[in-house]
This record gives sequence, structure tokens and C-alpha cells, in this order.
Amino acid sequence: MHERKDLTIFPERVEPLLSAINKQGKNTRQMPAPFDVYPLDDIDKDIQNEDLPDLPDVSEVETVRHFTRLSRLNYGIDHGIYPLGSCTMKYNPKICEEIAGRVKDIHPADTYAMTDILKILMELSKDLEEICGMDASTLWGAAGAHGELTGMLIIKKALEKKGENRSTVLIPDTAHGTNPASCTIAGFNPVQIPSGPRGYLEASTIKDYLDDDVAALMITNPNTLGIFEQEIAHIAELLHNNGSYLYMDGANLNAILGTSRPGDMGADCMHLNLHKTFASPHGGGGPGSGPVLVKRHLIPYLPLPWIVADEKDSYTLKWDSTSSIGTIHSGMGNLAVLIKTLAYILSLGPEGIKDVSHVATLNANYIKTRLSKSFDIPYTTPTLHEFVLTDKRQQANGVTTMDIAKALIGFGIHPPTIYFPLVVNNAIMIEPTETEPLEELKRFADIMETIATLAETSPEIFKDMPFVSPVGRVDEVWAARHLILTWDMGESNKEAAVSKQ
Amino acid sequence: MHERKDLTIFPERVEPLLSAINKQGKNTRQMPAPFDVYPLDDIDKDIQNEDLPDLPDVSEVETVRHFTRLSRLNYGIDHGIYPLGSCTMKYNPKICEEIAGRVKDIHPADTYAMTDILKILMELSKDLEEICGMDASTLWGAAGAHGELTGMLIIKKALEKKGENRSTVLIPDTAHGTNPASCTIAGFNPVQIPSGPRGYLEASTIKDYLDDDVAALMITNPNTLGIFEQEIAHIAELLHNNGSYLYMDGANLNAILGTSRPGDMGADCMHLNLHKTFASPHGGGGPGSGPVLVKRHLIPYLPLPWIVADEKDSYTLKWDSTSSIGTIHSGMGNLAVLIKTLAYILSLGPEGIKDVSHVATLNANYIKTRLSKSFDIPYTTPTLHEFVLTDKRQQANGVTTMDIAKALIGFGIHPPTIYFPLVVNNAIMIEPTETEPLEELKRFADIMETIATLAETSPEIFKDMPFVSPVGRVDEVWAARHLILTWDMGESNKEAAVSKQ
Amino acid sequence: MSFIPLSREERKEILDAIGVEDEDELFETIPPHLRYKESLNIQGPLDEETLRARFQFRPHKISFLGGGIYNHHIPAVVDAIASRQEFYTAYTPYQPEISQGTLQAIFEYQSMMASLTKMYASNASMYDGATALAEATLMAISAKGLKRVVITRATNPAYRKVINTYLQFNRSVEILEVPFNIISGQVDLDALNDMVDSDTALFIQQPNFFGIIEPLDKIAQTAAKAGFWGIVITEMVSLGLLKPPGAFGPDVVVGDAQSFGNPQNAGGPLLGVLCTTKASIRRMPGRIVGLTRDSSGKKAFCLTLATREQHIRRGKATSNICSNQGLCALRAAIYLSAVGPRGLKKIAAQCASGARYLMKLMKEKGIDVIFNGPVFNEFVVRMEDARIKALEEAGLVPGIRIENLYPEIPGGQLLTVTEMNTKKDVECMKERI
Amino acid sequence: MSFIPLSREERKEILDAIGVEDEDELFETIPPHLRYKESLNIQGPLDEETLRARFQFRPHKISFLGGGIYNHHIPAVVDAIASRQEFYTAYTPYQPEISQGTLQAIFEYQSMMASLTKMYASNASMYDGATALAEATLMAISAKGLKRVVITRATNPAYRKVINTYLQFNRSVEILEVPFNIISGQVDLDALNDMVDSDTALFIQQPNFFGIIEPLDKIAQTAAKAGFWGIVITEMVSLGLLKPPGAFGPDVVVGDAQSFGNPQNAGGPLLGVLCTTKASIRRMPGRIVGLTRDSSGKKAFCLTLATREQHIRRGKATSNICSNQGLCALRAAIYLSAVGPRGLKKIAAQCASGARYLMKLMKEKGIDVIFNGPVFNEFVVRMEDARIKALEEAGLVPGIRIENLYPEIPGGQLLTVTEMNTKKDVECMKERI
Ligand SMILES: Cc1ncc(COP(=O)(O)O)c(C=O)c1O
Ligand SMILES: Cc1ncc(COP(=O)(O)O)c(C=O)c1O
Repeated sequence: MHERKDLTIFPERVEPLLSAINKQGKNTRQMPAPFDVYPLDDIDKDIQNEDLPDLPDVSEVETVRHFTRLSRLNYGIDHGIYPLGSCTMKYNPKICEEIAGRVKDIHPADTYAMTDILKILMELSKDLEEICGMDASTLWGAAGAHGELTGMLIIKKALEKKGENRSTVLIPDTAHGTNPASCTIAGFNPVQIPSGPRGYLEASTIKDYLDDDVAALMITNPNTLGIFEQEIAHIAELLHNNGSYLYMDGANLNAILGTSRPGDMGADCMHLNLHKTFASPHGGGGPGSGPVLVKRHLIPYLPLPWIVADEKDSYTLKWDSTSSIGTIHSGMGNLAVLIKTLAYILSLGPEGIKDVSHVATLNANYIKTRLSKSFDIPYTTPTLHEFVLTDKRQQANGVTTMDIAKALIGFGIHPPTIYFPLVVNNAIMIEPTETEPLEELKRFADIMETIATLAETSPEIFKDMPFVSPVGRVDEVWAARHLILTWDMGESNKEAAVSKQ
Repeated sequence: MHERKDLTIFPERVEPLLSAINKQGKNTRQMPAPFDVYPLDDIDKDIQNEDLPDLPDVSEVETVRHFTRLSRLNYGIDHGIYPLGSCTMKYNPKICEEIAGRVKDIHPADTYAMTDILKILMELSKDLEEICGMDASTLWGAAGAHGELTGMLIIKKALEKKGENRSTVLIPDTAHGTNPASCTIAGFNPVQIPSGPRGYLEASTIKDYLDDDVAALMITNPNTLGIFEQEIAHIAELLHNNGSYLYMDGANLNAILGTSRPGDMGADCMHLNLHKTFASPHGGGGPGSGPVLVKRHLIPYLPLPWIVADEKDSYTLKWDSTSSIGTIHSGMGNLAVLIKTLAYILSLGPEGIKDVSHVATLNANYIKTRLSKSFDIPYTTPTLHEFVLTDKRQQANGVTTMDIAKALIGFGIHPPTIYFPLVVNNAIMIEPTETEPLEELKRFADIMETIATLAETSPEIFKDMPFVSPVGRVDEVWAARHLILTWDMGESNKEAAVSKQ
Repeated sequence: MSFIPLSREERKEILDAIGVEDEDELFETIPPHLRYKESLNIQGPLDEETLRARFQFRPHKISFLGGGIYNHHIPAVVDAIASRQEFYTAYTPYQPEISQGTLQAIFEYQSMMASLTKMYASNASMYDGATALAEATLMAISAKGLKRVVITRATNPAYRKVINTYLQFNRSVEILEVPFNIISGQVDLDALNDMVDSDTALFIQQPNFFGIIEPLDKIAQTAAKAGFWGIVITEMVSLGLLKPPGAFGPDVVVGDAQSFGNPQNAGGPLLGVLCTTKASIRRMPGRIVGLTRDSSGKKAFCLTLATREQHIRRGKATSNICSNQGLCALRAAIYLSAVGPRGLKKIAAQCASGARYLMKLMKEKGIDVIFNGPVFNEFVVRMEDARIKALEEAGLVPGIRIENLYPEIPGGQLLTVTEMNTKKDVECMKERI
Repeated sequence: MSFIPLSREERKEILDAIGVEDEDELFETIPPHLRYKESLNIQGPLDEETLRARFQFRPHKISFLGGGIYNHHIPAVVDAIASRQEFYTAYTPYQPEISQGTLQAIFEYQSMMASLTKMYASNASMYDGATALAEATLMAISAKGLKRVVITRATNPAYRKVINTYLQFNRSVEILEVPFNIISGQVDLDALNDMVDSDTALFIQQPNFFGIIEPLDKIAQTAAKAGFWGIVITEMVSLGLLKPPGAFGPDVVVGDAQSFGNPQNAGGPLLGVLCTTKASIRRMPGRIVGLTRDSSGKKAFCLTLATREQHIRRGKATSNICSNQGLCALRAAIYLSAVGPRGLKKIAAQCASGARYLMKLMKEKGIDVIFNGPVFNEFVVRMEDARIKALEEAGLVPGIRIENLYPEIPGGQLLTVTEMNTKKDVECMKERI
């Protein structure tokens, strides 16, 4: 039999580092050269680089092959289900990519071209506000966490305006790590509060924490257990009575799109993750986009610039305001993502938007129903677009959440989010989204069942998983211990497993 | 250990047929609907389809995943070396693809837009004529074979004009199958003649065949052994003295680009394969493009339309001529390919063009030198851009050309052309092209050497090869016996190995 | 800019490995007088931006052009997938183990073309509709030694010309045209009946070049007498509305499927279609993919029926075709998968409705619509040169001039409407007339 | 058009499998008064062609815009590769076995940024240059408890604003600006010297917002006194010409690498860069990829140093950043691989030369060039509103108005030239002035 190292030969093979392909003189690219070259002796020699910039010297063919072959070591949404919980890995429509490509040659200071862009941004703002039941918005947040920070700064500013110096932000234990981190950067003190035994925050719990230092509650709804925060209206009332704000992390909006609106729940401020709910691709880590929406009383604090109407149907940017928190980005946020989002919203229309939450919830519950026979489900409360399993039953045979994830890779499926939320031990958090075909849901459920069976019959094989993947199980501890972060460090570190191939 | 069927799970998996994914109601695509719908009762009911067209009903996500996953079962030039002899699988520049995309929304009857196109086509014609040393050309041939047919019709027409009824076309035994086939369709009688023991046609041989029925010699230079037809000038003279034409198959022009010109060798007529020599992609089988070039005396017979100058720097199409062979295509040939070709030529420039033949020949000879130690090389005559090996030495251990090809697949490399040219037993015909990096040439040579060693040490393993590929060795005999050519035939054929998965 | 990945040093390294002094020595087998010493008189080398600046085009925004090449909606998914290097850079799938993507996709193309036309099988593509038709005539002739090729005069003139080109040196075959009825624009059934017998290969375009839908049910009765007959379709979108041609019993259905996911591209690549019956399959030109199994019994695909083809049969092959329009067929497969049964029907209905709307407005403007037969998405009007010129100057292309192709239709102008035209386009045409 | 792949029947099938009557029942945990019953007031659904028609833009053909976002040549290979679904649809590479493509590409991005800047390491990207700078100030403050952030006034105003936004509620830190010399446009070295001590975090933009090249060698001597200092680069192409900033010994190099293969995109996505020293690596914000090995000892990559990050450290993380600009970093990596060392140098020389050419022509026209320091590819002139308006009406965008950002430079207008401008563009600007 052939060995594991053979497995990646066709069509994938271990790809050498660019630095290993580098050889002087191979790059013969002709660059645009419209101008006669000046001597540039006005620039001090001590500041000029006497050497060439230190970059690999490779041919175009090698560039193309290198990155193409690398791409093939990745799993994308066009491969199949990508059930990362709270990440909303839905299909990224090709038409939205195509349309966003049309803004590429525009400079934001080309005011004439920007007229059309601002009109589109205004329409997007209005649509997002309508969908969320909020009054106004800013589109400049570059990702969810950037939106959170912006939102918390808005709240801080509003408090300052009121002359209040509240510093506590309450955050349920199911929250994403960005929530407390964003609070800290905004100058708040995040305090973790327990979500109840039923998986949602109870009004009675929050009562215990409310005092005059509480600036806000930061909550995700539905939360990362996929459970709707059923007491949210009551909680909002308690907060408001206490002079505190309700901040909503909209990362899980997909569950309730067109079905329920954060604004109606009492949210004062919230952000969206357009790269989740609104089908913009994740790009292997970004760019995302994190618009922030507010109720009327927080409008003065929105970051700059503001898009304001001048004449009918024409907009300009307003750059000064003494109330605003200020500028949060040097350009226009992740503008191309905003274009994709409007194209997506218009493509769907009002009914299509509502269908998203319906089918996202339907699909998640299908898988949950199937898997509840083989896996431990820690909460009995009904869930919406995602749900959490644990490895409790498999642990009996020594098979862990990590093993289950790696086994899935071997079956050609991207694993769910694992070990999150922290409130569940060894969580496996599954979100299929509305764009998974029924056949694919079945395939996933079948494979999970197979894994559950294998965990009983042959638990010993899990340690070697994933079997069939471009690399075997990756040693993350080794990485952290050696910290090889560049080619150069790889070269100089004798211990490094840097094979030129 | 896991079995072969596991090997294609990540990232490739066996892809079901679209017909197996089909389920009524899944395709919810909204189509453009600018018009109010008319009842269409003016169309006879007997002619209208009362049913829906018989197509699979699948969602956009499924369409995208299906074809994306299928694509991943293919090998492309961006994977690595693709050394198919006589196919000139060179890198297809991305910039040429981008530029060709710009003509997509033009209808050929949009005369205003076509003005720019005709100018470009004229420039391309001139460049191809300069490169080949010919006087005029037509760009409408859709592929090499289409060009051959066009060329042979031109010769037939010229003979007819001269009142001659010659029917024989001489074709060396190294020729591609399209050559005799094209002759037959043009109404000629192809006669095969032997290339000499040194791998090229000798003037003395052709003398024996020349009589007053010989319309032409159809020859590829360098031929499919990679050998330059050294007596070509003498042969041309003999032909011309006999009132016969010299037709040159330009499929192997890459070997001599900028280094030697068919026109200077005495060719009267020839075709090019733009999808070989001029870097246009093969598209998994097409579209190619096969322009035909002629010397002055054959100009009147070129197919219609002709691009003719009207005023300075402006061109129109001329659609009528009594001398022309007529029209060979309903549009403008494979026009987008023509655009890529001009972009490619302009990108390279005169020096770059010449470098192509230099490096193509250099690369081929590197591999040949390396492999001559382990494989049988049937001809000793020096070769240019390609060369032929045989399995003679490996046959001793029962390892055949087919086995070697399949073994290469297992090593992640596309095999060379095999069992062609027919004049060599069990040929392995290798053409690396000028766009292969030295590292890749070495990798290929190393793997071929490994295969030669394996053929000696473990010949028995070859029968199971390729080991690592999306499918195992494919049963072509079964295919020909069962002739399952559509989904429907697959459904109705009980014996068919049609798994829905 | 060149695409050679070797440095000067590497070129030297190779020379040393080969044992050759300099690169010119590699060409020693080329007689000195055949070596080209000059510098080629061509432009370049150019960088990418200069290239981009050099290739700029200005298509008209509003036009009513068709006549064999159509402007249809192409879903974004088609480009997104067809531009994957795995598909577009691959060679013909001779090595099946490493080409299953192309093979299965083409198998699916064949399957969909066969289902749509209700024919037994489709090949993997031909250059275009005209050469597909020409090859079908060769098929007919070789199959039955027929003496006459009869084709409706209302068949696309370019197609008829290509048949003439292909058959011009075949003295034993005569090519005849069946006239059309000058009132309806449909084939003259009586003339047809007179021209067809068992020595005849008959071809009929549906909808015909004038956009008129032929009464195929009636024609089929006559056609059955022919030794071989075929239906020619240049606007495949019509299959969304019309009965599958296979229902009428032809030996072949040929034509062009550019309408399926392939852009106009200023005239090409197009997508030649050839579907045939079980009886004729072994005479079919071109490649075909078959389903089979691999060494472990799993489903797999490969090229099959190669014994018809030039690389095996050489001078005796059914055709000389080798490279075809593979990527265009792939695009058609993606397109058909993307639009699906209801999508194709809707598009067809839109085309037919748009044409009727434009026809109505033209009539309102007093423009003479020449035929009264039912149309699909094209129709012929009478228009003077001056009016056409005026419209063109107003930034609008009002169809294709056909009076030169059909002297019997003076002032003939072919107007085409697709779902890519808008109501506003159509109304604009009315206003500017 | 929606992208739901389930038929109505399949939705019913799922309801049955779950054991639920209808879809509304799925939402029973949402209190009735929180359920949205109305129809959303948004447009759509639209088909693809209607969408395409709705998003049409008209950028100016000739412009001299920069100021932090630049119009540079992007080789065709960048789009061809970055548009592969394997790259652009993937999530953050938390599962390394199935994400090696992204991981290795980002590792190479890190490596190239580190080599170019001659810093120890680069993170995997930040939102943009301004937030990268803001995060660097946070790094400085948390590392050493510094009390003052000193930044050159000639640093991009948007960057300075973002620092202000981030630090506005931090009462213990003061933000100060170092003035520029009104003749040279370079930093006022004396003032700088007075403002910097070991309690200071210092940031200097190079080339500065006016396009002027700062005397970093001289500045470095003063900067060495600072508790922490950083160089800010908004035009990374300048690295093709200037000495790597790492040579001057800063603690961080931050900025924006949009110039590397990322289009202007009307203002975003941009590409925040943050490179740092070995000493500061554990205080760095953002993700970082490390080289490691797999179970069989083969080279592999994974995210590392996660203990700095929010998903582990939560409220105590070095930063809140999670999603970054991964695809932009990938584009930069492809770009740098495509252009290579000589390409980057040539582009830089073209930029610098083009700016000098435009400057020469402006001077010939009597336009006042404000500073006399050496420029890279931007410079400031004095221009009246009327002249700007006239040029814009002539179809040309003559730079960015900066007089509102710098009241001390009345009539200030920032002109930028890159290799995407042509000689003709530049001459056209002269003619039309
Ligand atoms: C619930 C939740 N909140 C916030 C975030 C942060 O969003 P981003 O990564 O766009 O900064 C995430 C993303 O993973 C999330 O799942
Ligand atoms: C020598 C030679 N001639 C002719 C052809 C036919 O060209 P095409 O496939 O473009 O019709 C080929 C293609 O394989 C060839 O190699």
C-alpha cells in the first residue's frame, strides 16, 4: 500500500515555499513605464535603498502555479457544507462578486463617481435599518469587532454627553471573545454574567447585576447556543430603567432575518456582520464589514463621515460634527463588501430575506433532529439557526470533540466550530445556513452518524485522523513553541521542519 | 489502512451526475423578464411544447458546487508541466484572457464596434504573415483541422482554376490523423509516404511518388518526432517543378518561431494552431483557432469574408468573390481566440517571439538528455521542441508505454502524448514548451527516472497505477462496448456502473 | 513581456547539461539559408497596462441583432466556473484518469442536448452550426450515397454557403433550395413535396432565418420520404417553447447553441451542435464521451467511439474534426444547469413576447412586417437605407440588413429581440424611427 | 432571486422529519410581540440583469488622486488567482488541515512584508493603515505605560483622526503633533527633539502626507529616545526606492499596503500592515501564521500566538480584532510574487519620475509648488477653487483638496502620480490648466 505522503500527489502536492523557488533573474515581468526616468538625486543617498527590495525572484508561471496549487489545499463554500457555528458560511453569490468588481477603479476623492456610490450606500443604510428596526446607521465598520468597538464608543460618548461615567458592560458567558475585548478597548470594564440553565439570559439574573455603573448589556441574539433570548424585551426594559443601554451583537441575525427585529426588542445599538448574514465571502479571514445601527437617541454620536442628502436624491459626505465619536477608518470602510450586500438584498427582496431565517432554522433543526440520536445535546431549549452538541457520549470511548472535527475533514467536510461557546464543555457548534441543499444536510448527518458509530466500534483510529487531507494532524503546540513566522526564521531555525519541498 | 475509494474524499470526491441531483422545484432562479408575456396563441399548439424542456432542476448552489468539484478532478496547465507532444501545452497568460473578455458583448453585425475589431484582425494577419514568411492569410479557421481543410480546398480551387484535376496528396507517415482526414473531405486522395530512417522525409523518397496526379505534399515541420525536415527546400523545389503545392501543417511552429519561416522553406499554404503556438488555452478540447496563410498566388482562393482596407487605417469585410473557396464559418471564426493571440504577440514582441523557439528547444533537449540514460530513443537525429521515447527497455519487464503514462498520473503529472506518432512503436512523445521552469523540468525528469527504476525493481505494481488519482485506471473497452452516452442510456442500462453517487 | 521562466543563468545551465555551446547550435539541423536572421517586423514587447489600453471596444448599447448569433442573459455562475484553470487550460481529455472533470461535464452537456432535442445522442460539439450542418450533409451522403441535398431557402444563408464550400468539389451531389412562401415566410410545402425523395438529404431550419416558425408537424410527413433529414436550429432558446425536434423523427438535429451561455464575442467562438439517432451514431462526426467504470468498478468517463475518428481512421474517418468547442459546450452545460427547465421556458416566452411587442410598435409606426407566419424572436420588416442610417446615428442598431442575401425581399431587415432588450429599448426604437 | 436550494416539497419533508407543523412553529421561542409580521419595505427581488443595470459607475479617466489610496498597476494574475473560490470563500483558517492554502499564502505575505520592511515579523493584516496605527499606539501604551503619543502633523489626517477616536476616552494619554517645516515640508527636527522622551510613543509617516521624504536617518537619532516609536507608510510602493524602515530601528512599522495588488475600490477594502520586533511580538495585535509540522513530520502551517487574542484572552486580549483583511493580504502576496524585486523598484522609479515630470510642468505653468523637500510620488501645490473646478469640468481630477485639513496651507492641493498615469495625462493636465 502507498503511504500517507503519496496522498497529496494528485492533484494536490506539498507546495514549496516561494522563497525556495526564488532564483535571481527568473522574474522578467515588464512593468508599465510611461515616464522617462529621472535621476532622483534630490533624494538623499542615505535614505535610498542601494539594494533591490528583498523579494522572491520568480517567473509568472511559478507565481500562478504556486498560488493555484496552494488554493487547492483549501476548502471553500463551493466544495460543500461549511457548518461553522456563528460564522454563517452561506453560499456567496457570484453575481454579487461580479457587481462589486465594478467599483474597483474608483478613487474615493473622485467626487463625481462617488455620487453614484453614495446613493447606493444610502439605500443600503435604509435597507439595513428596515431589516433591523433601527433608525440610523454607519457603514464604516470593517468587521464585526470593529463594529462592536464603534458601538461601544458611541455608548461611551452618549454617556459622557449625559455626564455619566459608567464603566461596566455586562456580557453573557455565551458571548464571542470580541465582545469583552471591544469593551476594554473602548474603555469599559467587561463583566461576565451567566446565561441561565435553559441557555438564555434571565431577567432575574440581570437584575442582580444592575447598578449605576452599568453602561450596557452586550448580548448576541440568538446567542451562540442558537437559542433566542426570550426575555430580551423584559431585559431591555430593566436596562433602560437603569439608564443602561442594550447593545446587540448581530452576528447571528441570519436566524431572525425578516422574522424578528433587534430594534423591536429594545436594542439601542447593534452591529451586523455583512460577511455572515449578507452572503459576502469571508476571504479566508476577511475583508468583512460591520455596519453599526442605532436608535434615534444615539444618532449624534455616529462616526464620521455621515452621508447626508443635499438636493433631492443626491448625497454628500459630512466630515465635521462635535458630537460624533470621530473617524474609524481611513477610507470608506470595506466599501466593496457594502456593494455586495446591497446586490444581495436587492436580489432577495422582502420575501427572500424572510425565507433566509426560515430555511436557516429549518436546516439546523433537521440536522439537530438527526444527530440528537447519536450525540449529547446539552440544552433542551429549542434552537434556531444553529445548535451545540458535545462529545460527552464519545468521550466514554476516548473520542473527543477535536477527534470528531478531524474525522470530518477526512470525510471531506469542514468541521463545525469547536470548543465554543465556552459555556459548554467541548462544544461542537453547528450552523448549516439556508443555502445547504437537503442532500448535503443528509450527507453531513450521515457522516456524523458514521463517526458516532466509529467512535464506538473503533475509537483507536481517531488519533490518526484526518486520514485524507493535504497534511496530517497539525502540531499547533510545536508552532507556538518555535514561533517561525517568516521564511527567514525558518531558514535560521535548525529545528524547523522546513523542507524545501 | 483506508482503501482507494477514500482517496478522493478530500478535497475531491466522486461527483454524482446532475441528473441524480435533479429534483423538481429546486431551481428558483429569477430570469430577466422585461416584457409583458403574450399569449403566443399564434403558434400552433402542435408545435409548442406542452411540457417543460427536459432539463435537470437544481439550485444555483448545486450548479456551482457540481461544476466546481468536477473542475477539481482535472489537471490544468496551472498545476504543472503538461508535456503532451505536438500539443504545445504552454502557459496561457491571464492578461490575454482578460483582454479577450472585452469583446464579449459585441455582435458581429454591429458595424461600428466591428471597426476596431477589424483593425485588430488586420494587424494580427500581418503579424502572422511576418512570423511565417507568408503573403496573406485568413483567420476564420476554427481549429487546426479546419485550417487544413480550408488550405486543401484552396489548393483544390487553384488546381481547378488551372484546369487540373490532380487528386493525390502525399503525407508522411509521421503526420497527424487530421491531415489525411482533411484531404479526404476536400476531395483528395491521401497517400502515405515513409519518412526516412533518420526521421525526416528525404528528397529521394518523394521523387518516387511525384507524378502528375500529385496535388500537394502535406508536411509538418518540424515533424511529430521533433525533427526538422532538413531537405524541405529541395523537396519544395521538386514539388513546384512537378506543379504540386507544398502544404505545411504549422502545429509544431513553436519549435521555430522567429528562427525559421515556413514561407522561406517554400510552403505555398499552411495553417497555424493558435491554441498551441500562440498560448491560447485548449479549453478541455477547444475552442482553438486555425488561421491559414498563403503565398501570393493562392490569395484569390482565400475564404470569405476578406478584410479589406477602405480608407486609411479603416477596414471592411468583403463578402463576394468568384475565385474564393467560399465561406467556412457562420460567424467570424473563433474570434476571441484571435484577440488573445494578438495580445500574446504584442506582449512578447520580436525578441520574445524568437526566445520561444530557443527555450522550447532548450527545455526539450534538457529532458531528452536526462532521459536518454533510462529510456530508448528511437532516432539519433537531433530534435527541436519535442522528442520521442519508447518503452522498449521497460517492455523487457512487461511495463508498457500505457503503464508509464498512468504511473506519471500517480506522481501528479500529466502524461505525454502516447502511441503517436504511429511510425514509432509505443511512442512517448514529450514536449515541455518554453514556459516550464527548470525546477519543473528536473522534477519531471526525476520522476521519469524513478519510473524507469521502478520498472526494473517492481514492474508488478504498474498494473494498478495510477495510485493516486480521482479514479483508477479507466476501462475504455467497456465504454466502447456499452456506449452509454447520456444520462438516459445510463438509467436504462442495467449493466451500467452508474452509481447515483 | 515574455513568459519564459528561466533566467539567463539557467539557460546556460541547460546548455551545459546538454553539452552544447550556445542556443543557435540547437538549430543546427535547420539549413543555414532557412534560418531567419532578421528581426521580425512586429510591435512589442508591451506591458500589461499598455496592452489593456490598446484593446478598447465600443459596442452599441441598444441593438436588435441576431440572425444566428444572439445576445442572451448569461448567469454570473457561468463565467465564474468556466474561468477555472482546471477547465479552460486543460487539453482534450485523452487521459481519462486526470480529466474526469472535463469528461463528466461534456457527458452532461451531451445528455442535456439529447434531452432537450429528444434525440438519441449528441456529440461533444462542432465548430459552429454551419460546419455542423455541413458535416451532417457529409454524414447523409456517406450513409446512403444520396445524390441531392435539399435545404430550405429560409435557412441561414451563412449555413447554406458553408455547405456549398464543403461540397463544392463533390460532383456527384447537387444542392437545391426549397423556396419559402412569400406571404407566410414558411417553407413552400408543395415545392418541398416535389423535391424530396429517398435520394434526398433534407434540411430545414426551425425557426427559420426570418424568425418564422415552420409547421414541422406537416413538414415531417414529407420529410419522412427523404433518405435522410435534419432539423437546423440556430436559436436554441426556442427549445424552451417549441416541441423537441426529435419528436418529428429526423435523422439529425444540428445547429448552434451559442445562445446557451456563450457570449456573442464579435462572431465566435460559437457552439456547433450535432445530435443524432441510434442508427446513425457510428457515422457521427466529432468526439463523444461515454460512461464507463474504473479498475475498482466505480463510475468513470472516457472518450469513446474513437474508431470513427481521424486519429484512428485517418483518411477514412467520418470527419477531420479534432479540437472542437469544448469550453463552449461546458459553458452551455453550466448555463442549462443554472437556468433549468422553468428558466429556459421563461426566457423563450420573453423572447417571443418581446418580438411581438416590437412588431406591434413597428406596425403602429407604419413599418411593413413582411411575413405573417408565427415568429419566435425575430421578424423581417421593410426599411429604407436612410431610416437605418438615421437610427444608427441615433445610437441604435436596428437589426441586420438581409436584402442583399434575399434580393426577393427588397428593403428586408431582420429584427431580433431577446430578454436582454428592455421595454425601453423597444420603445426607444419606436420613438427614434 | 433567492439562493435557497430547497424545493417547497423538501421544506415540507424537513418539517415532517423535525415533527413540526409549519415553519412559523420553529420560531415559537420568539415572543409573539417580537415577531415581525409586516413585509419589509425594501426593493427586489431582482434578476441578475436588472441588478447589473442598476450598478453602473463612471470613474474619471484622468486623475491625480492618492493621499493614502493609490491607483497602481495590478497584474492580471492577481485577480485570476484571488478569485478562486478556494481562497475567497474560505473562513479564517482555524482548521489547519483543510486550510493550508490560506495559511501558507499568509505566511508568505508575512515573510515578504518582513523582508521588505526589514522588521522581525508581520501580522496577518489589520483593517487599514489607520487602525493599524491606532492599534500600534495601544501596543505602545500597554507595553510601557507611556503617557504621550507624538505624531507628525504631516501624517495622513485620517490616520491621526482614527488615533483620536481610539484614544478619546483614555484620559491618561495625551496626543501631540510635531509641526512640519513650512519650507521643506519635512518634520521640524528641533520641535521633534523637544517633544520626545522615554515616556513618548512617536510615529512618523514616510513619505509624509505631502509626499515629502522625511530624513529618517536624522529622525532615528531622536526617535531612539522615545519609549516606543514607529514608522507609518501609506504608500508601500515607496519601499521599491527607499531604504527599508527597519534599518532605522523602530519598534513597529505600520501602514497600508493597498498599493500592493489591491484596487482603490472607492475607499476599501484596504490592507492594514503591522510589523514589529522580536521584543514586541507578544504584544502585537491580530492574527499570525506560524510554520510547524504535521503528524508525519511534514511542513505545515497554523495560526499561532493565539494566547494574545480575544478568543482566548477575551477582555485582556492585545486587541479586539478577529476578521481582518485576509484576501487583501493574499492579493498583496500574489502581487509581490508577480512583480518581484526589479518590478517593484521600477514601479517606484516610475512613480517618482512621473511626479517630477508633473511638478516640472506645473512649475512651467507658474503653479506654486509649496514644499522644496524631496518627494516620492506626491506633492502639494497651491490652486484656486476656480481652477480646480475648471479642470474637473474638463474631465480631469487634479488631486485632493487639503486646505481644509491644513488651514496653514491655503489653496493646498495634493497631486499624485503613479505608473497608471501616462505622459499624455500629465501633459493634458498642463494644457488644460
Ligand atoms: C457572535 C460573534 N460576534 C462577533 C464576531 C466578530 O466578528 P468579526 O470576525 O467580523 O470581527 C463573531 C465572528 O466570529 C461572532 O461569531
Ligand atoms: C501535428 C498536428 N496537426 C494537426 C492537428 C489538429 O489540430 P486541431 O486539433 O486544432 O484541429 C494537431 C492537433 O493535435 C496536430 O498535433
